[in-house]
Amino acid sequence: MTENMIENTSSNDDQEKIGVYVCHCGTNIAGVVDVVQVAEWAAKYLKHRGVVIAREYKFMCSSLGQELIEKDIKELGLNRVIVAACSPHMHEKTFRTACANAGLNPFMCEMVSIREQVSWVHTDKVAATAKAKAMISGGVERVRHNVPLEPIVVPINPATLIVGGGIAGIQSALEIADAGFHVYLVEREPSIGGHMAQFDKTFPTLDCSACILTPKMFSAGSHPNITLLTYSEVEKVDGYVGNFTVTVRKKARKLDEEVCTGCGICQEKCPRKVIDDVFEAGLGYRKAIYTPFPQAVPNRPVLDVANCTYYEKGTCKACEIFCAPKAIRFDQQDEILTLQVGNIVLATGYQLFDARRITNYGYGRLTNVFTSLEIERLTNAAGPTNGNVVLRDGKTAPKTVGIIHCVGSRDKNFNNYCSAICCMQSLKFAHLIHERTGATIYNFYIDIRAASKDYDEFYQRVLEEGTLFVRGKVAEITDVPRMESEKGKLIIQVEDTLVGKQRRIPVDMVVLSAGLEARSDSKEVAKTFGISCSFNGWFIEKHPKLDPIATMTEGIFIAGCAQGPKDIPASVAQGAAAAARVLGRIEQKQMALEPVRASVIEEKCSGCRICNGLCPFNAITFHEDRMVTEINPALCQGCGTCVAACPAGAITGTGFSNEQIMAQIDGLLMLNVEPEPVTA
Amino acid sequence: MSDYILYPGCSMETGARAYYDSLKAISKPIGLNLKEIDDWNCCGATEYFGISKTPAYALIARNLALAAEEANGTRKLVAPCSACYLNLVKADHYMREQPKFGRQVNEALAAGNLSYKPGSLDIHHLLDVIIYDIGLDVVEKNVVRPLKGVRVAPYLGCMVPRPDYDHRWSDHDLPVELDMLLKTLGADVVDYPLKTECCGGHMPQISPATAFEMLRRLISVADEREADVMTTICPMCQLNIDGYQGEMNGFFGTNYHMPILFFTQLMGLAFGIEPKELGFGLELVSAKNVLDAIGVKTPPEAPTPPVPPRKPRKPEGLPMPTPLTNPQIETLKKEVTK
Amino acid sequence: MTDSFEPTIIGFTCNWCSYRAADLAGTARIKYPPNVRLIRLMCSGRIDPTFVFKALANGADGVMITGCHPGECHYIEQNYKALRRFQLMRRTLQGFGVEPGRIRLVWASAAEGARFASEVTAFVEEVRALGPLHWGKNGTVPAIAAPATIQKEEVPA
Amino acid sequence: MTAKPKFAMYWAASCGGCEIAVLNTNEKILDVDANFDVVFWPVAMDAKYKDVEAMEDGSILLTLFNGGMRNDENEHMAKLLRKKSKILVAFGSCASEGCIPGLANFSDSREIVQTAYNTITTDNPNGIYPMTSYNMPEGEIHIPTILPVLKTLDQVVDVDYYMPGCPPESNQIAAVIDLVIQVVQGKAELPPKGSVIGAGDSTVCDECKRTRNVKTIKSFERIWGIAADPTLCLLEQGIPCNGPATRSGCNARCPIAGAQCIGCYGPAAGVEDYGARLISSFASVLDANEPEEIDRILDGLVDPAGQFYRFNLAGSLLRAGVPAWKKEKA
Repeated sequence: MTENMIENTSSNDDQEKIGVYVCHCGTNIAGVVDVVQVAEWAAKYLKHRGVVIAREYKFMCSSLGQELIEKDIKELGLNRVIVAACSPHMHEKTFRTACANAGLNPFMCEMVSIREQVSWVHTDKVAATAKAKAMISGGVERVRHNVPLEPIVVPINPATLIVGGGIAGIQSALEIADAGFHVYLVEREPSIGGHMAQFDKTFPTLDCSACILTPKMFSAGSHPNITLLTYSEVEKVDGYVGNFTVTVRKKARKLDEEVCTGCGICQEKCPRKVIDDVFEAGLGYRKAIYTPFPQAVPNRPVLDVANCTYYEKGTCKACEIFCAPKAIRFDQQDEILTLQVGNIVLATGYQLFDARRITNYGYGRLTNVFTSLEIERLTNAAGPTNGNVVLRDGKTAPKTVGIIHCVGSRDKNFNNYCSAICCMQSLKFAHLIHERTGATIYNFYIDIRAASKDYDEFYQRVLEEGTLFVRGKVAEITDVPRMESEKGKLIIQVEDTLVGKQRRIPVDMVVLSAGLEARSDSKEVAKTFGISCSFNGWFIEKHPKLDPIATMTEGIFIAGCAQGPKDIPASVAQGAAAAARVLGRIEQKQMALEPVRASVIEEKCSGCRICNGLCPFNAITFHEDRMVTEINPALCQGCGTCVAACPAGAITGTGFSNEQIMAQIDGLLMLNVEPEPVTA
Repeated sequence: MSDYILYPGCSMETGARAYYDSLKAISKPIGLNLKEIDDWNCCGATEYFGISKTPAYALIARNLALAAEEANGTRKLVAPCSACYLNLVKADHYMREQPKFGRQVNEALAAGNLSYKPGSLDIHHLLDVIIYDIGLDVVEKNVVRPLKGVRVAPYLGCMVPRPDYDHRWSDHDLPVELDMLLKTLGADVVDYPLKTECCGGHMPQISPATAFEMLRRLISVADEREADVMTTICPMCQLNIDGYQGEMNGFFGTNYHMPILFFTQLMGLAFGIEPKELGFGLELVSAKNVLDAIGVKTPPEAPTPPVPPRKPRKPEGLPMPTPLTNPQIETLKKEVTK
Repeated sequence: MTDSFEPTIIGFTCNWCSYRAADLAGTARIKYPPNVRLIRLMCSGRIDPTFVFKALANGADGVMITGCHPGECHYIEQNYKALRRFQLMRRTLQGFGVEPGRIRLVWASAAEGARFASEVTAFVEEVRALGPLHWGKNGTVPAIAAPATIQKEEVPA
Repeated sequence: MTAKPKFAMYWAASCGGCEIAVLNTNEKILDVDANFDVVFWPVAMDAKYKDVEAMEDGSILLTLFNGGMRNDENEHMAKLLRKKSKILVAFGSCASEGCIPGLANFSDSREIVQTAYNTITTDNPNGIYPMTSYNMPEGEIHIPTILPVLKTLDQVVDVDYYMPGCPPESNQIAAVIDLVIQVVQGKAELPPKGSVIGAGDSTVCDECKRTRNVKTIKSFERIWGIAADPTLCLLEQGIPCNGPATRSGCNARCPIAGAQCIGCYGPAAGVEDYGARLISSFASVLDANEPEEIDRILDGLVDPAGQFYRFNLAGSLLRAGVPAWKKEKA
């Protein structure tokens, strides 16, 4: 019914003054596209479309090229600019700034990519030139419908939320707090410290994990600018960059943290022994009321209701009876806190690959098969065996130990990726176990990846210690002997690919260097915070190389293993980097958001609610009272999905409006060309 | 009542009659309605495929063609014999995967005015049907005489869980389906790591010494782990372990007494069906101890050694991680299938 | 007649993956036929069937829609909306007698320049094989053709 | 008497429903007579084309033109009445956007003729087909020539106003008549040229009383296939209701009565392609991400082209199916 003839689409033709600038980019473009002809053509055949000037120049992006544009804007009164050059991802900013300098709204400038999309990918000069023309004509039609846009400015709340109290989170928190801004550090477990607190030594320097972590934990715990929320989880995130409102559930510890002195008598007296499958990796016991480990921060126990005799039988209360300051509160309930923060750092870490999934390695079935975390605890002086490496019987020291690399990693049945830390970790185990037991150590590896400072040196050292390396993926670990020598042992069946032979190697203990996996709930977490997750659960960074800290959602940053497997130095670095980014934001006090946004024309909106469920950033809200939908510009990320979905055409999108795109289609199809169409 | 086309295979009426009898006995209570393929023929066993490919597959494919013809209402074909199952599945798979080969086979079939369109049948092994179609809940309902205190070593043999074209099994080396079934029947399931190792196949004819060593491994491990009985889903496995156990004992001078029963026999037993209906007594290594263990009266014969009392196994030293539970396995299965 | 026929194809790319894939194809100098002319959108979720119909009605012989791989959308899940629309669009166009092969949905990550190029090449060839799309070229209102009179003998009894 | 402004109404390819709708304004029709001099209205009074041709250009103030351009006679009359009228209104769905007759644009006009003259429902033993011209002893006689594609009025001539609906609601017609009379009496201003009159700017949902939630479609249902909740939005129940994209003005008659909106009021203000809006919105809220699953849901939507373009085909961007265009090019 509405015929979209170009003549009547554009608003007041006479006023459009468009300048077209064709770049040679040296010979990059000019070598294939006849830029001179293109410019002349534009001037002639697009005159009636408002093109008042068309120039070609060696390097438009050079200061001289930019001045050319600025000059024309001032002298010819251009109100729209087309730069036919490289990809907008390359120089859009450059030319928009140039326009702004000349007093033209930067969003009145559009780029046409005739390098990446024409000269670099086509060889036929005639066809390439024709395509360049078509693309410029498309750009011209589009820019006719551009409107001046002003960036949306939002204030930045100086407080920051950091989720995850592992080393990455702690580092981030300290950096920001030291800079004098407030930080809320939320940790799911009763204490901060994360996986690093479970380790004994750290590769390659073998310095004691606790010794370097504890001070950081302590300062995080005691820092005036850090509010520690342990044993707590984020339930809801509303708002947008600079103005997030976060709902946190502080799980009931069943004791008054203020009153409690952390003396530990309650743990001593608690009669209930529970397997600790978090901190002790299932290898040790804790009480029903416990702090996960002595150096825990905060040094306040939690009462594990699920395993407490009192909550089962209604009697006991040993902890309460013996607690001198009377801190136990059996009736304590979960607390819901609402925090106002400007930025969020997600450092939720990883979880260990469940080695039981590889049945032929027998973890969970064969008593003396251990996972890496279990070994960390075994080797840890503060661990269940005080650092004695023993078999599961709790006494016997192994004489031979097989360490298997890449368990659940680099394996298309489980995870394709390399978990990055397993090689070094296995070498560390080889060293530690040999040191503690004098046992013969076998390493079964696919490749050794020791590519970081001092890593390969450590590998050399372990080699020199006489550790045996067998190159090959282990097929099976079995306790079924075939000969006397195998009786009572675990037999590792493997093809030694260097010798090209099948080998059966009997050992006393097997260590599975299990890979790193994203937290099983990472997808929900991503949804809560409105960021994206790769299919194997790692959070997706804004750019894999140039911005591995930020996410697509403004104001939300990621650090540590939550973004992908990495070792301690890398996690710390990324934690600090995230802090730096946050501090930058805080210092600006406010930030400008790209004005590419969707908005609802209320009188056209019929409240059909088609769009209501389409926004992953919760920018769309429905007003029951007025029966209309509204879009929050600060939350809107400008994807335009709702614009395209609105059945009534009641949603418009700036920067990529229907008018702009429809006009560009006509332009690309050369419907606007006069007097006679050029033959492509 | 779920309908299935049945391909019994040669052994069911001969060596593995116990399997057939017990299958017939249990199929009613669990609502398994089997319709035997009319005029089925040999599956080609194991050797033929090594000798001459096309004829061998034409031979087995003939059964598929017949089954597909009869497949009105259902397209599910079930084979109780592992070898038959594997051959049927392979025939269907190769015909689908290699269209040229498929055409050759169909040319051969054309001689008998037959043809088979690969993929037109769902081919299952009996155990797969019972676990995933019928369901353990149905089995559980029928258990009236739990196999309490009977220690069973689950033995599947090599041919069913591999190659698992349709991702039906929880694992290819140590699948848990049979364990799950036995637990449902109330038996104590022995951790039997050799459950998918080779039974020797036709090795006893070719190289007895080799075969005996393979059998010794299977039987000794079951025995060390204090199994009263082994159970299998494969006539060939049953034949080897049952039939050659005596000779094997002679060969090594050992004295193993390790009866091996078909899983359907144990099901029947738990369902309270009369042992003789289930083909008990056909086995060479008597499974009387099993019957005694659950107090099924049998005419007294030679006194059998009393079953030694079990030592209680309480955890010592460091705790063990709990094995994966069935739901977990189900989810893992799904992941694999993805 | 399709030998000399050069199809015109309008392509819609998302700003984050496929447009960058096109950039990469350029930087890597991977060649593909010049028949495709791209329009940049912020997300494949912005794709509106109106755009596609407009292009076809105004002289394009095919339309290509590209976006991030499922699960990797920079707007988390919007490319699924593109997928859904694409499938319904294709069904509707079939009702118009338009071959489904004339619209194509391609997932290409920012790293898949080569894939982008090969997809374009393949698509151009497919559309070339389908021949020109007989629509009101250049958006002009079609002139009235010869009278649709059917003579008696022309009709099968 | 002669001072009264002239009024005309004409029907091209249409069913006559629009005329009935005008009569349904009851006594309002008397106002027309009172305020206008009805000079041409074939359905109501006898008049010859030559009478119209004889009229002075622009002498008719208001012409309500219903029906689409199916043959050259329709076109001839459209052009003629355009010449003679000050205000030409595309009256009703057919003239505005093609409506049901426009659905013929999915097929080759030859097939249409064949279907009309050579199907079992047609008694045509000798297979006689109409011919546009025939020589008789008295000379050559002509009948109108069918066009390859049905066109909307504004695809042939310049149109001042559009009045949607199949047919337009009588109360809306009455309102429009009142407006024009007021304009004639200088009491009111005419809306800007090209605007849609006698309808709202939003969509049917705006007037629909049914309760609405955030939408997801798990499957498409036929109205008779399910026991629909009388108070809940039909689309949320899987019934493909075109309401969300259809211009308001009918008071959501159909949805409120329990039948899905089929879209006779055409697209909302400023919408380029009616069907596209529906495709986009329906698809966006499908509850599936896997291609197979999406297809499964879409299988429930029989004949999407018909669903989305029942009234709008001739007026849509594509305007016709390939068969018709192929003919066009031939």
